[in-house]
Amino acid sequence: MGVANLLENWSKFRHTHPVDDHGHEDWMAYPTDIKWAMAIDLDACIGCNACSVACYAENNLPVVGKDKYSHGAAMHWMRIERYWDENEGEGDFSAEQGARFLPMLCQQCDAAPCETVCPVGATNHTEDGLNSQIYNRCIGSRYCLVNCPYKVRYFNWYDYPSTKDVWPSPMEQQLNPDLSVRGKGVMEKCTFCKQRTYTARNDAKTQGREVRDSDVMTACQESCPTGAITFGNLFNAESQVAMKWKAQQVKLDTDKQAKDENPDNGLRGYHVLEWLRPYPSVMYMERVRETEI
Amino acid sequence: MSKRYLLALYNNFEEAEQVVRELRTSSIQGFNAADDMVIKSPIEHPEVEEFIGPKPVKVQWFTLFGATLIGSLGFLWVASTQANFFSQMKGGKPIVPIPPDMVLTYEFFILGGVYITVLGFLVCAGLPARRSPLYSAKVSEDQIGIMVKAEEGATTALKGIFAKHKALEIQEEVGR
Amino acid sequence: MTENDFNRRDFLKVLGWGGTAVALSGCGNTSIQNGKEIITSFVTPPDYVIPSVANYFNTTCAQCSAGCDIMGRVREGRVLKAEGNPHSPINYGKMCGLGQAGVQNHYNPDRVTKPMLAGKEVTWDQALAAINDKLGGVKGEQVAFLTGDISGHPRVLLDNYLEALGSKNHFSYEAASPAVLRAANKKAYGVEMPRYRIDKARVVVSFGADFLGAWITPVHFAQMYARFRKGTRPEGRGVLVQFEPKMTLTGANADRWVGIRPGTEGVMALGLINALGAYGLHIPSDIAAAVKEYTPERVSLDTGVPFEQINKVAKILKERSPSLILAGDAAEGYAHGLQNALAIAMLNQVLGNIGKTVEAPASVPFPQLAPAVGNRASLVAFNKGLADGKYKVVFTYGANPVYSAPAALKFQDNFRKADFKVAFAHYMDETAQAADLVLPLASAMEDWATVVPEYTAVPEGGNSETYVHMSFRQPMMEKLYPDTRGIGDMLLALLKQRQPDTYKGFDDFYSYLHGAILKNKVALGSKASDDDDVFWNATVSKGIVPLSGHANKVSGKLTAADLKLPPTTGADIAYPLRLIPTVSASIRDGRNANEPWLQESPDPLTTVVWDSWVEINPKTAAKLGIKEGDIIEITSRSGSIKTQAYLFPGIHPDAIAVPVGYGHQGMGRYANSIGANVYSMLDPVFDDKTGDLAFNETNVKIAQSGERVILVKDEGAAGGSQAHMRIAVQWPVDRVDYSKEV
Amino acid sequence: MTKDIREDIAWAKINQDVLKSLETPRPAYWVILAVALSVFGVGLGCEIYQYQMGMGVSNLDNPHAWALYIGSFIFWIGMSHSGTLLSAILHIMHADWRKPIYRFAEAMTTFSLITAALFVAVHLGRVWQIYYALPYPNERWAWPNWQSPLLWDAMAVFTYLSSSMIFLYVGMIPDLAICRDNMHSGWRKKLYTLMALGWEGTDRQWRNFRMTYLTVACFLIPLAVSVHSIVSTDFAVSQQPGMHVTSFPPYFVAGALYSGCAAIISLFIILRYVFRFEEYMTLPILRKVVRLTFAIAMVWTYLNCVEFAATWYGHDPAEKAVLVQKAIGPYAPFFWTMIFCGSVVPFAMMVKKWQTSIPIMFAVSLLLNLGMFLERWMIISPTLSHDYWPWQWDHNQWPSMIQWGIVFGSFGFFVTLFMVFCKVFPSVSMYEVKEMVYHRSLHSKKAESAAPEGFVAEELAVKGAN
Repeated sequence: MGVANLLENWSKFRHTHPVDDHGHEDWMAYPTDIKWAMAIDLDACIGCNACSVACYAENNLPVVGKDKYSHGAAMHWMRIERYWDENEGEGDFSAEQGARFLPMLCQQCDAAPCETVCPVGATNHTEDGLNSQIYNRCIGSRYCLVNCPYKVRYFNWYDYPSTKDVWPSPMEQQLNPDLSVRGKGVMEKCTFCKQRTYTARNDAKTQGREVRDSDVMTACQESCPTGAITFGNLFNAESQVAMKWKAQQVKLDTDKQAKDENPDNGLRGYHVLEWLRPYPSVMYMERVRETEI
Repeated sequence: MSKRYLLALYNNFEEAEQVVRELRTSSIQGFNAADDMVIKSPIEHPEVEEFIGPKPVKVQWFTLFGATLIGSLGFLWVASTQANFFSQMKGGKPIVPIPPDMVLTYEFFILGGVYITVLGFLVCAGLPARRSPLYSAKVSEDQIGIMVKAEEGATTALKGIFAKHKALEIQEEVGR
Repeated sequence: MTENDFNRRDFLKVLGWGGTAVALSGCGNTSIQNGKEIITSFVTPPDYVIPSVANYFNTTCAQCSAGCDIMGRVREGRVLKAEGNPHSPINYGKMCGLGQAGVQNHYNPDRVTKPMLAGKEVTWDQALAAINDKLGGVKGEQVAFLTGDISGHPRVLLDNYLEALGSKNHFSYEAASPAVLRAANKKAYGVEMPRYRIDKARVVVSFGADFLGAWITPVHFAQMYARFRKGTRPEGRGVLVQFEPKMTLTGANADRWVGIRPGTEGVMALGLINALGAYGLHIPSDIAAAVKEYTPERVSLDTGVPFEQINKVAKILKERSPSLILAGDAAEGYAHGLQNALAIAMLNQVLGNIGKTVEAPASVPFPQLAPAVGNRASLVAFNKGLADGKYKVVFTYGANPVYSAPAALKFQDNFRKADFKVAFAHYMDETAQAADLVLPLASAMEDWATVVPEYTAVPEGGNSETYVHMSFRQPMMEKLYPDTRGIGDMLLALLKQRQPDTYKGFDDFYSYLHGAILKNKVALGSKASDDDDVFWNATVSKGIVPLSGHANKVSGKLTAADLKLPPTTGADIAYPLRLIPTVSASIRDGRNANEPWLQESPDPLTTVVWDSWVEINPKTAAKLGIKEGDIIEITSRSGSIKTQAYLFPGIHPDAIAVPVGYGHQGMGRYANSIGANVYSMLDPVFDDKTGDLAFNETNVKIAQSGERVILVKDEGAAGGSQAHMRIAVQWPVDRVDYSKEV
Repeated sequence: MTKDIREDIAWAKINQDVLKSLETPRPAYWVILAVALSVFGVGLGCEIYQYQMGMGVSNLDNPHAWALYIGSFIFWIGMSHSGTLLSAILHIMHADWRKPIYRFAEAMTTFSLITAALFVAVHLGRVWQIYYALPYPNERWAWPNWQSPLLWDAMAVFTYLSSSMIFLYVGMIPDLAICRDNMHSGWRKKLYTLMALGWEGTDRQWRNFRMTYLTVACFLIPLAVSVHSIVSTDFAVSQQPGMHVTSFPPYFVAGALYSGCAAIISLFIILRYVFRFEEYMTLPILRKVVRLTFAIAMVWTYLNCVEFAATWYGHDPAEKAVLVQKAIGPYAPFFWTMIFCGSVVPFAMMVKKWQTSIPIMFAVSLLLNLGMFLERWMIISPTLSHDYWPWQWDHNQWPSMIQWGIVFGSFGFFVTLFMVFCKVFPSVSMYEVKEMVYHRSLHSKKAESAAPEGFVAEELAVKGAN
């Protein structure tokens, strides 16, 4: 019963996970100690958009067309942002050192601003450290989008499945049956390819072992021509992503990384907007540029 | 033996007050001023309570009870629902976060207060009720009514007192 | 199987193994029977089909000519997604957005589904009869075949067909192809398409080679680039310098992007040689003499690049060896394109990169299978032939000349002159509309083929001397439209009209291919004793067939005599700006314009979607009072287009850039009249040596049309600004400690 | 005669005059009702279209996920507050001039809250699933997320709405009894009889009535304050620059009272005309309301300055950027209109002559409400167009006609409900006006001469005016 449950577990429910870097030991909802995380090397990213298109293919994202795109209805869960070096003065850009590309996807924050504000609890924290979005539960108040500092949540402003030229026959045959096609009035966002991670997790579980890097790749990671994206289980010390985070001394639950503490330590790992303390699960590694040239 | 109802209408509170005072001082056989007398007025007139004698009001007890009960129940309910669905936890937040629950508890507190108070009002004021046989529309307009309940024998005396104070009109009716 | 030697060679040619010693195994025709069984559709699915579990089938990407090896994710008999084939030496399991969109090419609602004769639907028999009947009346040389890049067994059949017709008119046309580069490479290194070992280089200086975006084999180069950038490799993090008038995707990733005046790339190259000499690099005396005049001052005057910059580049080239110098579209698209390319190749020669970062590829052991690579010169030749009325019956496949030929060539009118035009078409594109007979192509995901990529990448541990490979293309699913046919099947059908006896054994292209592969299985890495089916299944499921090719040599063959550059011309007064048609990584030459994912995926640099645009340097725009979103009329001597302006810092003030591939008329709902077709307004200027159409030789003037639109782009109101926040952070290399990285 | 009070309105006459309002209003009433109904119809049409097509037709987009709907929601909730102010706060303060006007003010509270609740539905992407926000027990153990300010809103608004409805009803019982006694037949008679609960005005009923009314009033005051501070947490609790402002709760409450008082002035003037209430809704009362409004206007202005100053000296670049955006960006015209209407126009209420000038005050009150509507909008859109993420900045978003249509429709909805109420129920509290004149007569009897001179003068002036 609720109250008994409440009293007996009071302290446990004030759990620190997932803000903490480790799974909560007495958290029964954790079959395996999984915390999905990502590392994106901005020096390797060439901004080619392959990840974005792969995301369209994997996650049944609708193509909204020019008019709706112009009204900010684009549904790209994974978008490539292009920034310029700025000289003094507004909008005075310099292309001398090329452009800076930033692949922006849901950061799967561990203290997600979007989660707390949803009136119906349609977006929650999963036991594997993701920021879930329950389409069936969503009533479309869009508070999560308003409160998302990265603006990586996308709302179905129209009923795309029934909209002309979004999936004209036979294009609907390409839709991925592993996940739903969202109707109007629902918020959606990057899920770290939940359909893939869940399969991997269950396989590992049935084989009674930890999830390995070889088990799962997100669609964006799989396609990335330069391998700029690393994805895996942060709790598994052997995983590439864990090693990268460790090498960059990046912590999940800090608003200031080691490289900010001491600029000379040669590190380049950081979280975007980390000073807002959403504790993102995506680590970016700074773009590097030659000084001799 | 049967009781009789008398209703006398007056122009203003002064006259009504004198009548009441006299009735209370007078010792008429078969008529108890403390219980058998009701003042009907078109407006709320605190002085009435002074001359009609002490009559306690109990609504505030309902208020106290309602506010505290609904308030605390509200909190427990909210907290236990939260504790029940840890499957919908919020990253970085405790399952049962106190500040939001306090906000809600506050609202429950007021909700209970208001609802139960009004309930109390209906109970204490005996509403809804059928109107008494001697109801006069004049009362809701501009006249003060004094309704008394008395033994057969007492009516004449009462009528006398009413008339003495120039009652605009005296109605009489056999009680049930 | 006859013992007659001639017939034997003849038969080999039929199967594509001509021109080489082949150990023929067994009698193939039994396996053809198997073939028929295998391709009959199943009543009960094979045991590997488990509902809700996806199967992956290896095949080859058909979205561009790079020939990446991919896997199709197939579930319940539908192909859902394309993934890279991890064993591919080209793309190492990776893919570009363009490749991903292949499924939309397959599932496209605007595909041609029925043969159409003069606009009316006909049966295949009628269609083939029509061709046969037309061919009856013409001589062999009056038949011409225009294709895009084509290789493998489809090419074998094509060549056999043309030979059967007695025609030599096969024109391989690619609107965007490094044709001039091939010529230059042949001259400079002795091979047309060497292996560029970006991953081995410490410095890469690229003259407009967009090897990350649209150049030759981008996904492969992106892989090499990733290794080249790794600070953890022994050579340390590589440095990329890009000289080009309009920033390409590669330029956007350069450590230093140098906006150079259009056409002066060669000058810059010679200037660098000169500067290198000054830094003490040994330069052969004759060459030194030839470049003497290109002093940093003069070069910086011609190219508009500050000479400190030139010296910096020379310095780093001198200090860090090996390096790699690339010449790309931007450098070769001129009347003096070849000279430019040669001057740039000379840089590799003097820097001693040849053999280090410029490697010799092996050539394909079976010449018939080797790719017939496209260029623009062939379009010119084809066009001339049509203009002179030499061709009565023409076939087009994998090319859309009516759309992509400059209006000045009057191609459309000339095309009409041919009596009978047959288009093997996937969409009702411009060429198909102009054709008399349209034959519906099966998509690459429904069809059998073999592909031999032009650029030969070698896997780890592969013998870089001799490694070549052939990739398989196999159907991922049943045909969406039963009346569509693969190019192989069509050619086979046409061949049967000509030489029924030779080809009667082959029911369809599958059985032909099946038989051909089995015939030569020893050369394809199997033992004669192996079971045919086992071998076949293994080969097809691998998807990649390594061949041991003929080794080649590369060496610096250039002399001072090759370093002739025309004097840099001043600005054209009437048409002051230089138009640079850009080939974007996704839309490319326009053949993929009807795939909505590509239309909706923003251009990486401008983030514009669903339309074409013109990139203008903010300075130039300020001078002309142009704001973003102004509809600009761009006028050249050969035509004019209207499109929306985008102020772009990454372009030389004397140049404007418009992406090709937009402005289709027809083709499909997603491409039709989206944007403007910049091909149409190109001036007919040709490369002096190769005769290739020079892309960047069009001078234009621009004017506001008065209209103004809000640009539909992903970029927000802040433009490329980070609003003083640390969002996409940049760090100088000497502050990074790579020893700590994994 | 003891009824010869200076305010020589016979109690019976009070009954007649007010009851007349239930019978035959001026024709203007029907005009207003018709206009309101048609406006509501337009809004309804737009909503149906939006329901069919999806939220996109309102031109909301990413990042402009919120705009006029939430703005109007806050606006309507805000308007509700002054009803409580008049009925509860002034009741406790024994300000007897509130008595003739508090009834319609309370009705305004109720109906504006209903209108606000309407916007919750209009705003949702999947309104057909709105019940997910209700805490009903279910097999999945899925409850609404109590941490969400939106849910606090729902809770607060529900409490407020029901409480003020009850308050309105309880306070109306004696008057319903009067209606019951004076109606002769028909459905209305039945209705009043039912609703009067057999009220007789006995001393027992009055005793408990007084206590109840006082208690509920005491509850309503903190409730009203909590409601709008909770609404402000929708923004204050969020993370966005320009919304994450500490001073929002008081700011919102002040704004609420402000717009409410302005609305009261408008409705005061309308009712006064259509129901011929000149003798009850007298100009001195208008003057008092106007003065009150002016005071609140100054409080609001002050809190505005506090917010801007805090942002400016806080040195949070993002916050500052939003402020600058408001001042000089695409929303500048609306921002400055809001400042003008909210902080400049009120000074018109300082001019003594104007305070009692019907047309001027009507215009002023409308302007004030325009300003307050813009204020709500200016909290939402500039922030969303210029928040933390520069890549997603969007300065070109503009609400579509659908969105505007629904907002206008809400005004029609409100006015319809309000007008119908005033026609069916006494919009002036008869028994309390009687109390008012009774106590005044006592008062003036006690101290004939001690009556405030100014007051006399006004009253005479008013008599002249009427």
